[in-house]
Amino acid sequence: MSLSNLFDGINAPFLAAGLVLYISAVISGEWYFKAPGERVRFRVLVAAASAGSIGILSSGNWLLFVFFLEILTLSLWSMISMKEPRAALVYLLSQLAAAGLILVGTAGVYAHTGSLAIGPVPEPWRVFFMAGFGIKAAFPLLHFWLPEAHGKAPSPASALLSGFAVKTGILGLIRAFPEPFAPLVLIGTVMAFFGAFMAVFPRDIKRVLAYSTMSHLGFMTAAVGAGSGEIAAAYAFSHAMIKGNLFISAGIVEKTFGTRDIFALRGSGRLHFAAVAALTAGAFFAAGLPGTASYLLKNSVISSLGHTAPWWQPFMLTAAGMMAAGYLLNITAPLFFRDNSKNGTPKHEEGGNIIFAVLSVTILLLVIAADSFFPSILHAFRVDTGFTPASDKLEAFIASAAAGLIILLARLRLKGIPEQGLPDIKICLSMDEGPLYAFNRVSGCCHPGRLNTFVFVALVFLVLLMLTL
Amino acid sequence: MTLVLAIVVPLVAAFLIPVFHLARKTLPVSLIGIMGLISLSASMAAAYAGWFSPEVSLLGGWAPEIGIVLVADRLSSAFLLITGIGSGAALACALEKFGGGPWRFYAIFFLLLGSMNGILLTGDLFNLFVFYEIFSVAAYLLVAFSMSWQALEAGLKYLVLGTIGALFILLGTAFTFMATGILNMALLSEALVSVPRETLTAISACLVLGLTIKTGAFPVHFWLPDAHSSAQTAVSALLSGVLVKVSIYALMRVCFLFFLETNGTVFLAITVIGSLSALGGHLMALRQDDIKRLLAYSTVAQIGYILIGVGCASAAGAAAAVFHSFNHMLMKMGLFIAAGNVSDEKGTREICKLTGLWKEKPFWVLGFTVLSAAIVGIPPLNGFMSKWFIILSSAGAGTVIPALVIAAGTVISAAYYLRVLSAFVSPGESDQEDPFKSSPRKVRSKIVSLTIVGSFAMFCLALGIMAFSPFSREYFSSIGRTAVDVGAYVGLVTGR
Amino acid sequence: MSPVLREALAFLLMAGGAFFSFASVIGIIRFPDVYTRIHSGTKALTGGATLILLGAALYAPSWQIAAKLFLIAGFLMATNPIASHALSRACYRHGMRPEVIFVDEYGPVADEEAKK
Amino acid sequence: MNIRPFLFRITALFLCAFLGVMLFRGIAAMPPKESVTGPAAHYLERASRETGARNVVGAILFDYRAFDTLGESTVIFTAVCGISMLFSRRKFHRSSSGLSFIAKRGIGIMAPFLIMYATVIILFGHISPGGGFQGGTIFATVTVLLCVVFGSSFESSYFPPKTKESLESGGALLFCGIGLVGLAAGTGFLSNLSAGFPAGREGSLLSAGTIPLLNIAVGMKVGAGLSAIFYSMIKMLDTTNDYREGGPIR
Repeated sequence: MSLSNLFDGINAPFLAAGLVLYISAVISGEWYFKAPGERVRFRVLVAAASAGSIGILSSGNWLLFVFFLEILTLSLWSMISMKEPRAALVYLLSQLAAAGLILVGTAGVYAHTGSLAIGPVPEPWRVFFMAGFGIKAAFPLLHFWLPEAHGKAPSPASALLSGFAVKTGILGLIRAFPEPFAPLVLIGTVMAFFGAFMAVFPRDIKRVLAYSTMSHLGFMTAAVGAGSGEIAAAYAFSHAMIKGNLFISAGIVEKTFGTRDIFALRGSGRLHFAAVAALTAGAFFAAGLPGTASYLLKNSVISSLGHTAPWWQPFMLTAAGMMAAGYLLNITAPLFFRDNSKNGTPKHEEGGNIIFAVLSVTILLLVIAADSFFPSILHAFRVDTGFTPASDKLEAFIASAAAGLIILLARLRLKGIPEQGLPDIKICLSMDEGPLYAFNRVSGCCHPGRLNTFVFVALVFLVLLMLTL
Repeated sequence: MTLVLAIVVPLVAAFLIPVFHLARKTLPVSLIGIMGLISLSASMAAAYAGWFSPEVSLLGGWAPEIGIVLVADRLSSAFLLITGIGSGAALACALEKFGGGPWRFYAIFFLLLGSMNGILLTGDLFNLFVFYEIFSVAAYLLVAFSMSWQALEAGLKYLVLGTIGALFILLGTAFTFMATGILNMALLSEALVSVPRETLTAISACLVLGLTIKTGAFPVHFWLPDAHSSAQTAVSALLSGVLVKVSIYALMRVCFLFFLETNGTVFLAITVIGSLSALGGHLMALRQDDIKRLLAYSTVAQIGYILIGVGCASAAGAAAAVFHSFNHMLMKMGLFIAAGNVSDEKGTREICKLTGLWKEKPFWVLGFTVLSAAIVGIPPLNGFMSKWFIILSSAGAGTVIPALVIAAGTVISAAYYLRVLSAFVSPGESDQEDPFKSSPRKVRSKIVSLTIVGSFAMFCLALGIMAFSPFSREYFSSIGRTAVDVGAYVGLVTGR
Repeated sequence: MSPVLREALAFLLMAGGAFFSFASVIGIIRFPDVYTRIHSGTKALTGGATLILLGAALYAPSWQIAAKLFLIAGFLMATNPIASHALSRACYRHGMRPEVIFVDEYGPVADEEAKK
Repeated sequence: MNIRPFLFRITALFLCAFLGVMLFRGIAAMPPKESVTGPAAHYLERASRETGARNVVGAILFDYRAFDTLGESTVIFTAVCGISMLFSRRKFHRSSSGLSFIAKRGIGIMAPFLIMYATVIILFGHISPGGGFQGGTIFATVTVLLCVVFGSSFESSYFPPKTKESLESGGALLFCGIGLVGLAAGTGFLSNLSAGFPAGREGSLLSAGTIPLLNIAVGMKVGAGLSAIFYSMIKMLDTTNDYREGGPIR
């Protein structure tokens, strides 16, 4: 563990992202939490989380890396459980599983090479790192915790989760797979498209943002798989700023109007412009319009795949990038253009300390703006932005068209969808149905409590021992 | 010299208690406390001797071939330390709860202490069985001590199942004696090499099954949850923290001495048992509504972890197993004491009714939180470190599935411990009900128990941080090296 | 006494003992109720065993062993009837009645004892 | 018709048969032994010389492996402790009045002989077959007989439970004390002749060093312990199963 690790080419963007995010999270926490006790708790937890983050960035071996990851996880778990204990539990358990997998992989690497140092992972143990960091970075099917945790956490905590915590998975992937690794590209493209697709449907603003995070993580994973960790790191920085802004401003909207449902928020931009403007500004940068850092970075990711990648991979990434504009439009446009006369009066409960919220959002916006309009900042992160637009213009065009079509079709379908969105992977997490229930039933047979059963089991056990030994 | 005293002093204390009882109906607490201190210092002296200069004492002056020997090396003294700390804590809790009244309880307690030291020190297979008998009988009685029908039933169950285990240990011993004509374990480790394959199969199957039943590992764990959950608080803590560890020591000692060179499959079997145990214990704990049963099933799972460490058949695995045994002693004893006191006060053991405790008794809840975080394996605490060492040694032995089982176990255990903790911190009934409700039962404040829980929690933190330093790691790995170094043990006993 | 005569007498006694023991076993199997079975098990068995012991005493090489055998015979004759007595009394009190009763002298006594 | 118990039994039968075969294979695989080897040969050859006891079993039990004997008698001690703990909750004062006059008088005549017999078996344990365990058991039989024939209150007036307790603990302490003498002499716990105990003339009553003493200690422990177990159990029986209360007499 050494502090010099903090400033190497990969870690520096993460460090910068963490710095800005934690500051603005503390500031927005001052506004978000009403009770003084909660405020103090949040400050303490942010301190713990930042300590964990610095530990993660500065640690030189995998064990310490996991150690600090766990500290970060625990403090974030505690933050989430201030509002939603159930989602917090899901978050904690999934992250513990991830840490366990990484530990197993680390142990394997140690057995293989005799060293714990962070670095490329030898072949037989890659799957554990992929699975562990896959849970952290929300690979498809391993992403079950992400919409729950990001959607239901308090807004400052969501910002930290989406801005920093999931990026630790990317960081780990960059460290473990410095060389090009084709499966990661595959996973990344699927993930980018899947996240974007899922983000079209929900009516809950924060859920949309959560799936959007997943989509962007897919871009980063693809970049890692292509072997260009610097681009992934720079993307992580940019995305951290954007998502921090979006989640905090979504929190402002929620607090101001008492709901996160887009349908209920129709036209609210006219009522309370400041609250909605912050969200919209963030969405503008996030959508990846030409000239923003998102645009630049997405193109870098696509071009980093190179010519060896199958044709559909850049295609899907391009489509996912276009869909980002679509779903962000989905949640911001109704705020201004729809009439909310049917919905009654949205509540205004904010007092004087809205200033904190505005302050935190402003910090983030400034950073994003700086990031977006001065691409040279990316050079500081040693990213070669030798910007070449997507290799095939026609392909990009077709992809954009396909994305638009999907959005349009989804818009037509949207009215019939209930508030929670599509039936989701979260069904698996309920105790009353799904895998956990089966799990529970199986374990019920383990203690019959009868004596002759015991003797029988002991005999069978002895026979097995006799046969094997 | 000191080795014998570690066994005889507790036994003499147990024999003296009825004599004192004749003079006085209720024994003074200080008397029992002093006896306990003397006994524990005797076992600590043996541990000290065994750690710094491995020692053999020949009983009756006979050579190891014809007599009985007591041996203390680093493995024994590590477990002596575990039993010493654990029994001391349990005795303090029992004294605080019962006072000097139930003198037979203390007599049985000291008998148990003596027999545990006997198991840990003996170098003779039959002597091991004899001490196992005392140990088991005393344990059955301690379980049944509270005389409620649950306790009696659990004691009876424990008796029957424990006797089956003892039967198989005896059968294995008899087979060993028939095949070789020797009972000394060090000499047996040399003699078993020339024993035919089929006989060795019978010996190893019988011994492994018997000792596995005694440890309470998964397929034959049925006695454990009942016994641990229906006993008194101090006894549950003792059972889970100490008694199980003694059986694990016996398993380690016997397997490493006998089968390391002759029958390596035994260790594979132990690994499988351990993995099953870890999964099964955690899954069952997830279902429990009774807090002490939950802790008992968690013990089954933790035994599984330790057995995975043993099953690596390497120095690193043995060291990790010992380290986890020590940690589990600290964590589970603290958890049992805390849970027992809390549920005594609430008058129920159902988790969903143990609410509002954070307001009423924050220190207990704090202690419980730290200890359960340790047992789940939250990083700065010792549970994480020992699990990490077990995973490391398991991966080093080339088996990944046990390591994955441990990782999965972490998640499941986090789920059920969080359920308990969330019940503790949720607002209690008294907050909603009317303030004129009859005041809760008056219970004496349990300063000693609270101190024990607190100090164990501190110890957990300290050990977790200490495990990072190479110095303490060196200490632990020396235990592992001693455990697997059969040649050194044989040389120590035979004097060659 | 000549050794031949002594040996012959010893064998005779032992044979008689064996016969009585055999008879008592048959009685235990064949008799109809508890009391008659106890009766055969006590009387015939005590007698048979005593005869065997006496025979063995005659056959014994030294007088110490003979004395021991006599002692055993004495103890057997003292204890076996006491045991049968206690057994049959317990049976009676437990409500078991003989198959055929001509005179029941114990009944009233047992009632009196129960009243006390 | 319920077929499950039947299947269960059949399976268990097959399992047991299989285990039997496996265990028997283990025995059959051992090479046959022509002569006694190992420690057993040592015992047979040199026991009387090394310990001064003519009874080899006694020599093994009370000298070579005396520590095991301490353990075994401690098992009995533990069991006694436990049984009297389990049965001590309810205090019973009433006892049965015993059996008939004939039985009482007969046992009254027999009891002294029995006690003498027990004592002889204990005291001659190092010379002839017998020893502390066996003699102690016979002694316990006497108290059992007294309990049954005279009722438990009579028995407890002759051999009060407190006496039994102190005898038992005394025996155990005596055992440990003798062991500690060896420790003090520097020759190891429970050492016999090497600790300076006199060997005596082989075959005489006063011989074999500590073995007679240990026999006495174990006899005290076992006799008192077993009779205490029986006493505490029959105390329970006396009232729970009293046939005179509404019994089947008419």
